[in-house]
Amino acid sequence: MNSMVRKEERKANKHVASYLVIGGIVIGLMMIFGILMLLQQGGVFDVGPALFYQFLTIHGTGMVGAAALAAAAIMYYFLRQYVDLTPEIFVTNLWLFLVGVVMVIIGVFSFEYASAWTFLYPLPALSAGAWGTLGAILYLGGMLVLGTGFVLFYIDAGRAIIKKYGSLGKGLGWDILSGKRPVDKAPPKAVIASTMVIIVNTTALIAGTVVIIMNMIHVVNPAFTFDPLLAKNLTYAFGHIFANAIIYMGVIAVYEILPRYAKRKWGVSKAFLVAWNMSTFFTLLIYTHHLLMDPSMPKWALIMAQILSYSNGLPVLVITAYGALMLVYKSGIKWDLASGLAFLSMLGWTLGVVPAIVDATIVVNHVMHNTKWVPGHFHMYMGLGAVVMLFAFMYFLAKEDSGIKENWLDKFGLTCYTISFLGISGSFLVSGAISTPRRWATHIPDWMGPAVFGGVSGVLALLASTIFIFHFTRYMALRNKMGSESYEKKLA
Amino acid sequence: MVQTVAWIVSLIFMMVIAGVFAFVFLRSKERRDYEPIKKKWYKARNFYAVTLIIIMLVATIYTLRELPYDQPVYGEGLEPTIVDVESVQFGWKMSETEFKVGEPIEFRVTATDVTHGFGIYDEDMMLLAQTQAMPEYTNEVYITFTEPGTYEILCLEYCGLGHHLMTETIEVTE
Amino acid sequence: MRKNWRNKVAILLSVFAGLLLLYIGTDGFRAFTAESARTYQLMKEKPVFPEVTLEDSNNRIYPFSDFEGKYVMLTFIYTACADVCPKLGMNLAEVYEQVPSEFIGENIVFLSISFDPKRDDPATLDKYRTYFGSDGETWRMARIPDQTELDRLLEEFGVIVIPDDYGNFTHNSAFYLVDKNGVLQEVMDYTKIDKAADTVISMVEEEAGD
Amino acid sequence: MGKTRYGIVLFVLLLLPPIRLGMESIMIVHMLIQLPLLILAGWLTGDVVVRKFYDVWDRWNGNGIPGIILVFFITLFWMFPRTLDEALTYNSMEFLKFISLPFVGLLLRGSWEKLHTLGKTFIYLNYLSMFGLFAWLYIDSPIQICNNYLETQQKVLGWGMLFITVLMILSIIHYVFTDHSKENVT
Repeated sequence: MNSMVRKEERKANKHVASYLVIGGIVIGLMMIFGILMLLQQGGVFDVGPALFYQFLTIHGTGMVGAAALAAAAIMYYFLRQYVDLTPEIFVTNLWLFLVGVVMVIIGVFSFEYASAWTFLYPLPALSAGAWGTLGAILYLGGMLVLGTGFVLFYIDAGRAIIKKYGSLGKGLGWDILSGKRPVDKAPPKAVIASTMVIIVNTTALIAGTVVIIMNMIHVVNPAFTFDPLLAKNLTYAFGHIFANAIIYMGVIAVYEILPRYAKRKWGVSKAFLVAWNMSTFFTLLIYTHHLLMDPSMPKWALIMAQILSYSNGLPVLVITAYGALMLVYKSGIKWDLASGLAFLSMLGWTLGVVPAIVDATIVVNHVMHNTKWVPGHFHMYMGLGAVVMLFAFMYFLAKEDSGIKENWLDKFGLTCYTISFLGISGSFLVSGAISTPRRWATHIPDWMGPAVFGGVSGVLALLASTIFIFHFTRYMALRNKMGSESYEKKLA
Repeated sequence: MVQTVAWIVSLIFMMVIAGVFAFVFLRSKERRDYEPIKKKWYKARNFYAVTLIIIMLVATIYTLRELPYDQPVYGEGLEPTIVDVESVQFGWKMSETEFKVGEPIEFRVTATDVTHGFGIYDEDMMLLAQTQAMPEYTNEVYITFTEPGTYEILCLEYCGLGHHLMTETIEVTE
Repeated sequence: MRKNWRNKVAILLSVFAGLLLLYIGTDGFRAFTAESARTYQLMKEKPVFPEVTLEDSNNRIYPFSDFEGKYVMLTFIYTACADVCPKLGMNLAEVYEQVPSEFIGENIVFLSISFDPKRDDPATLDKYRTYFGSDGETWRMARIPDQTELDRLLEEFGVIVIPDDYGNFTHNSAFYLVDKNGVLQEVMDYTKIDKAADTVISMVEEEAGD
Repeated sequence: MGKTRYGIVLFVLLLLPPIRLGMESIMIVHMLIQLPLLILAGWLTGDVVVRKFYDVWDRWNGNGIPGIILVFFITLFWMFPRTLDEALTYNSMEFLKFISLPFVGLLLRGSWEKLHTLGKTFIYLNYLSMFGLFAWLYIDSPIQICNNYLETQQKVLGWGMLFITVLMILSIIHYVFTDHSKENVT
């Protein structure tokens, strides 16, 4: 019986590791495009606008997709310890992801499709002759295939949680908040976070499906037109939620890693439950802060967008980050790559909240929306937060599963990554503060300095990421070499 | 200027956060019992949460007093100049491009093909105001120039391969 | 695994059958509305304009074959129409403006045909034409007094006209371009003015160049 | 057997010219009442067919997926503005309608119960987004997309579909947030 369980676990770990390797490699590749874009903007070389905007499209799409994929692996790894997930669905999602990515890549590079990852209606159909129907269909179709995989994954997780805990409400601890059950009966943190992600991402993916198919119809037959403002709402509801959910899946790794290293218990409290319910609610609603420069929207919706965006900072600032700090404070924690990266990711996330809240302020948004301030804030909480969580989990898994040793190179990687990503996000924020417009293939000389600085920092970040991914592939190779028997022995 | 204030405020808060993380990191090697720490810092958290909420409330109320969406109240007998702006891939069609200092202007911005962004830049290339230029909708920007000079209109929403070429100049004279 | 091979085959078959259904049902994913299907069908069939007698705003009565040797740019309207027809007329006027004047009347004639012969007598049409700057000569407005002739034309050109209880009609709208021999050449989206003008001009130019 | 009889009666009723033409004269009734009733007729009679050919059925549609895929495509087909339009213009399309939709009901009968929760949910969410999309298409379309129906009828249908979408959203919210822990005790 025990060996059966272990065998299954090994298989699950293999799938999780495949997710992480693919996610990690795609993230690395996308960094290259990011660097190329910054250097182009900095005037170091000139690839021309067509290629630049193709890079822009693939960079955004690829980063969000790959990070979401790897984060889904984290969610799967920890959630399956509590509920019954279907491995076949997990594998199907990976295959659909790969098919989708291939379609997107062909669409972008072979058919020169470049609508940015936001594919704001009616841009896919009206490219001023830059790309054709086929490119748009391949890209949008690829997104649809990718989305289908994720939908299946979340439905399966939702089904499993409902089966074990009764309902998604209970997965979020509603019966505990209402006082029907004591707080020590609360679901584990991985379940709470997963429930939140299931709710918000299923919503996001449905909105995404509608807007993607609608764009496809418009591309095939431009006589069908749609309301562009509604399309914009759906697009951002999809994009904002889906991108944000990455961090909510990734943080599960932090919840699991830090307590083990600090040898302290990070329990579920009522405040914790309140925080996650708030996050669920706010994440669903605050996408409207992307529409603050659309006065055609109802004014109350825009004012609510500012207020809710502020409030959305509270759960992380007061509960999650604070909890992590308490856990580490005077704990005699053992620092290695996994715990170090987990700690760093909390810093990155919290730091990123600040410029995000600043940008969600209507009067500030009026002069900073669609400047590089926006990529500044999300490179901070994505690059220095979400992606770091993924790397932390890679080191954690490698250590758990194979006992592979870390060396000075990995430590160098950590330092290098921290500094370089502060450089990248910092340079974006500076660019935003001097009004550099976002998504411009060329810059005037005044704007070039920060771009070059960001590009060079990007090279360092790529170097560090390569070290991390290299470490993880070493682990993969090692565990493939070990037959299951020798592995059994080692564990015994 | 709003950008400078936003940048400095962000920088201060980010430095405080980084400082707290660094402090905790430096104290992490020591090993103490968790219970007293929990007790002490949970109490501190209440204070911290309340402070944070108050800061946010004040900031919200302060920043929501005047919104760029509202038409300003014009002085007696002062009629705003209405400028129709139409954006197309890849250029701006404006009914007027020459203005006077102190003249209240309302830009009515729309688009005929895809979504663009209408951003007004001053001579130092600082962004003064913006709105989205969307097909089927008209968005308004209210502005009164206080300095003479050459101002620029830049596209602020990605609209295709000529996005970075969508610029136009407007002249403001005394 | 062996046991359910049939099931797997069935999945493939049903996906195939489903896609085939959609493919055939939309003319290869081209036509999702009956209107686009109709246009697609018309372009394939290229029907000939049937022999009908027109009565125009200047009280002239003549057969359609009078236009032989010229291109005819057609639309179908009724003057009491409050929604589409004015738009149709305005857009046609813009196309008219774009066509170089040396072709107008020489190589191409514009014609708005009313499918409401009861109400749209020459006097009504004469008033209606002034709204769009039609001169009544190079851009004529006419009715077809004979209902059977009218029905045949509508049938041939796939124009669907449904009267409602309030004296209005529900109908489909487009620009039609008929060549020198009365053969339908193009059915164009009436909302895409520039595209329609380009098509018309290039056709007429090609003709004039010969 | 009772069900089968109801199914046949329903089908015959729907075929009766006054009922048929009456229903088809209003767009929303045509799509959101006549078509579902045809499916219902097939579903009611489906029991007998499924039982009679149990072996074949089980072999080819063991997990319900092939059946539900067909259901999906055929219903999608009938949501297009064009098919609805052509059912009125061409007798062949009308005939196809009265054959294919009861067939959908029959397939549904023999497939739905066999699907796992995952499959059911996936299909459900698919229809949710489809109804939402078509609602948007019918409401927002500035042009008349059906030649046989007025633009206002089109809009009414769109709002009807939006209503269904909202109901579907509410019911799934209801499902996931109410307690199901007792059902699992087996």
